[in-house]
Amino acid sequence: MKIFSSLLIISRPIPKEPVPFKEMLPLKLRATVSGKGGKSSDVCCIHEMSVMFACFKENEFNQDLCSKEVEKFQMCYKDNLKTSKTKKEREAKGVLTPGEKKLSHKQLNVLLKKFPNVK
Amino acid sequence: MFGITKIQFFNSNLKVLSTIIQQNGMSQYPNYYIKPIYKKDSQEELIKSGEIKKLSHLPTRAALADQTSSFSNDPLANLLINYCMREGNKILARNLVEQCFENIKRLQLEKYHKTTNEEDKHQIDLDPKSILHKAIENCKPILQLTPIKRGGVRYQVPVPITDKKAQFISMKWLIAAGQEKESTVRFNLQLARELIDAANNTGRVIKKKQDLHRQCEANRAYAHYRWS
Amino acid sequence: MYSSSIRFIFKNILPLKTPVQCFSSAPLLLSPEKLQRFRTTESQCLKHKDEHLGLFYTISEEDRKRIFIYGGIPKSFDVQTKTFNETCLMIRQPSLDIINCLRNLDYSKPVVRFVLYGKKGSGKSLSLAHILHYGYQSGFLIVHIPWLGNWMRRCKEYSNSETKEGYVDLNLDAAAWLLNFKTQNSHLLSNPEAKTSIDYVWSKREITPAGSDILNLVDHGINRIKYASDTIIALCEEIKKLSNKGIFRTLVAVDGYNAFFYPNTRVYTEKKEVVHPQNVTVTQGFMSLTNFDWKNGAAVVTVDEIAIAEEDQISHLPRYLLGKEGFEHLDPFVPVHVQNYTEKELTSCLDYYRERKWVNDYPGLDEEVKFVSDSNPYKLMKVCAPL
Amino acid sequence: MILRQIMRVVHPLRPVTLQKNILAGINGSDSYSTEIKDSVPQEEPTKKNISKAMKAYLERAKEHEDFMQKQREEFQIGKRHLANMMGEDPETFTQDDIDHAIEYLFPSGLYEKKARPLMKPPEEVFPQRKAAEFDESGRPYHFLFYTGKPNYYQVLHDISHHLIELNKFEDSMIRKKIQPDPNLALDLSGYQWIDKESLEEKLVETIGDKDYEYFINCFVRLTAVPYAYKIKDFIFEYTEPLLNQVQTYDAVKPHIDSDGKQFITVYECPRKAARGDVTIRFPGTGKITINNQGITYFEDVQSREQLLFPLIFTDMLNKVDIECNVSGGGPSGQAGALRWGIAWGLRSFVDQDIIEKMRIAGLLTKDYRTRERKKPGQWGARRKFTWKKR
Repeated sequence: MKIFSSLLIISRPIPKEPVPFKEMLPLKLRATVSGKGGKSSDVCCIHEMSVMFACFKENEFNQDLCSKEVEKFQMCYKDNLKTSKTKKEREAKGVLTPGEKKLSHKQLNVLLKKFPNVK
Repeated sequence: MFGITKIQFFNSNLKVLSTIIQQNGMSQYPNYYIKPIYKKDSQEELIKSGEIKKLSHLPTRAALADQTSSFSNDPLANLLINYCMREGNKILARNLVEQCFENIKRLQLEKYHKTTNEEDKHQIDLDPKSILHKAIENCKPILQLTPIKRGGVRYQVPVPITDKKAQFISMKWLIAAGQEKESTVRFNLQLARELIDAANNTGRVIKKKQDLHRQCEANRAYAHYRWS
Repeated sequence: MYSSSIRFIFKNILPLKTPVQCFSSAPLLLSPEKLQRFRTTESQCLKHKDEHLGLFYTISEEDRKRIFIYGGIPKSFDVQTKTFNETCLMIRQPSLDIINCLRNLDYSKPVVRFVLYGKKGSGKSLSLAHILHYGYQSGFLIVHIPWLGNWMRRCKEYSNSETKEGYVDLNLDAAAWLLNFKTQNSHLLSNPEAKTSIDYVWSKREITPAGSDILNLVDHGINRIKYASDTIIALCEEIKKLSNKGIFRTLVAVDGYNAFFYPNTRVYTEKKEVVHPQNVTVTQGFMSLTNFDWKNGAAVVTVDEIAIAEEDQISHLPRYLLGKEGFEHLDPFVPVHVQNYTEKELTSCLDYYRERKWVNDYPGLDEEVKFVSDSNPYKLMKVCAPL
Repeated sequence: MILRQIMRVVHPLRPVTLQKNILAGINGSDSYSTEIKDSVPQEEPTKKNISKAMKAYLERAKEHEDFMQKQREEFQIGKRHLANMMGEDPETFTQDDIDHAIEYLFPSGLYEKKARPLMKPPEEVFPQRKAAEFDESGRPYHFLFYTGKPNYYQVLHDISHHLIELNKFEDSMIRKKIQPDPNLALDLSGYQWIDKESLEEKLVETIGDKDYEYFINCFVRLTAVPYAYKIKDFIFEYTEPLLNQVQTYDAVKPHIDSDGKQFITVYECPRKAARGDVTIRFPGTGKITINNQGITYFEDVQSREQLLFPLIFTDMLNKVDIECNVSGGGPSGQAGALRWGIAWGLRSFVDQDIIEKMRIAGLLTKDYRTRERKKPGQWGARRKFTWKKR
């Protein structure tokens, strides 16, 4: 008897109460982005490297004979370090670089602040 | 009492203006202290280029205990001494490096007296410091292999290195080559031999460098991996 | 506080000997006038005079092989001579003074003793080498101990003496010394008058009879190493007698003489007890040679801090180093102070180095080196080594 | 407090007055930035329409004034007591004497100087307050009053004002085709912007980090303008010099000893645990004595070279005699101490040019680096124990 009654309770249709929508946060996009991710590759000078290796292979790894290629490669690496450093600095400060398509979160925030959502 | 504090304050050139000292890593100097330019000729260069004016307002760090303005003082040799040093025993390390220089001179002079040709004689470098510089320059690698994990597999990826790092590796190799010897040969003698060899672009260390380059060449397909 | 660093610096050279900067050879690049400033062609020590002070003279290869083949030139200096391809000594005041004295001595009077003393590395041993060269060239019979510390502190082998109770023999070293003696004096020992005066009975079968050649006596010591120490004593007595007779004029030279009076030797009895140097057999012979009870000879000895243990290296003065016993044994003697380089000697030495291409010149080198080395010859050599 | 006093001596460039009169000229009102004493009305205002804010302010001001008055009296009494204790005349007892007395009576070894006992006039001890910023009817004097930080925003306002003016000027010059004179260009090397705390003190307002950053950015932009030298005074008001050179050059005049030689003694030359004193005699022959020994006092070459360094750098090697006494520490430290002493003493015998070179060579800086202490819970100063999971 007891079992039966409990079964009855279960089979009873649950009354559907409509969940009222609450607007916890305003229904619009925020004007800022958080600074997550943002990993960047620092692969560079692949071409120069392969040229250098080709020269090395030709000359049995004698560096003296490939000084031109080696210098080119090293210059490339040095330039790359310099540019990436300045770029990083600008990104950290949030200074916008004209023509730059990949932006850091700080740069984005600066941009978003300049052009806020229409209210 | 206060008179004295005042004088000390002036003397020390310390900037106490801001109570917060601008930290510079673990250094005990604030970050706006410039490193001393202790060689007379490098100061002359600065005066010529007019950059000395910029330094005139900046406080200088005290010169280190192994820095002097003497012509015999060589920063690279000092660095080598420091790399050779164990447990802060600088006197021993310095002695070893100086004996190594002495040995270089002996070996070169021996060669000098053996050669009969006047022109060949001029070719022989009798300055141990220039030999050291040449040796280090010749042993500098261009690339390095770094293990990078990709999909659970470790790849040895060739990566270009900075000049400073290359210099360190070169000196490390030279010292290691000096230590790799029979027990009857002294470190300073072996190091001298290695330095002379490396200065002539031969020897074990040069071979080591070329081996590294060979490996890099073999692994050049991974070069585009680098940090993600 | 500093003892450790002192020890460290002198560790490598402790068993060797401190040198003086002196050497030279074939002119390379310098003009003759400049050459004159630091080098003299006068290789006869007899003719060295005050005007040669601070100059380098060359020891010929034969002389060197004769006198210094078994030591007498400190090892660090020996290496230098090899590098420089020549053996050159600087003519310095102390050695010149002694040579002058030796030249003018009245040899019918008892033996005069000279004691060279000075700080570590001031050039005592090389002064002695210069005097030895003089002695060799002017026909002295040379009795030369290259470095006494080698016997008392680094002996090759020791055994209890069979002939004398309580004494210890250093037979290997003694035999080596006899060989040294023989090579240094072979031209004199062939003198027909050089005969032994008494019979020497070594064992039942071995006898060196009176009237046999001194050379035989020496050879016996070399061949029968067991008797080498006793041979030295016998030889010393014979030398004294022969000198008294006027057959030889003898020059006794001992480097590190104070080791004869320093009690802490590294010579042990069979019971592992430390032996006092006076209880070493060979000491007897040389003690009697440095005594003044004979004539027609001279003795030049050096006293050196390095001949004794490090912990006792307090002073370089003879009274301290010889102790009361040694001082009284030598008294009266002529003390000769070997000092650091003078200004002239320093520049001459550096000029020599430059000529030999040993230092790479730069402006201000002389002053810097002088300041750092304090004009001490050994230190100067060390300071110049990596330049 | 002591430090601040000294600073005043060192940097005469910095305005000494603490009165906030920077903006006085601009909006014509001077009352908002004066000291309390001047601005507190002595008689009760008779007007009825006095605002609530003014009332509250007046109450507060009176309270503060009473408090300060009490403090001042106490200070005066204390000063006289102290003078009596020290057995001096209370009338001529100065602040310096007070400091001496406090130092003498309450010797303190506390590391932090601020934590040591002190006795200063109450004006220095208690922070300054802003005077009334509004009139009796509650109307603020300053047009930026409602920003909450009127002085700060006034400075920004000034910057922008100057910027506009300078740009206008530059345009006019370009039209006239005149290039800015490069000799006149503003040289800020050797100066740095005042730090946040000093700025707060100057403005009598607390400002946030972002505000400070903004302030610096604005100034950087202002100084980048080619004609910025025209407003030099305004810019230098917010900078402070990095290093006062005059003090380095200020060599003591040498004394004359009985032989007619010049000599100078440098006491307390420090390096690590070593302390020494150095006497330099001018004209000399290059003799050096260390603890009654020659250069042989130092066994290692490096220490000897250290002593040589200042001498060869100034070319005085064989021109002076040196006597030194040194104790404590090891050979390297002792050599370092003597090196500094010799360099410091040599200033009296060489010209300004060489002194400046010596400074750049790092000879005149005291090397105050010392061994770092061992910390509990680790092996040494930095090295940690081997990490064990448990």
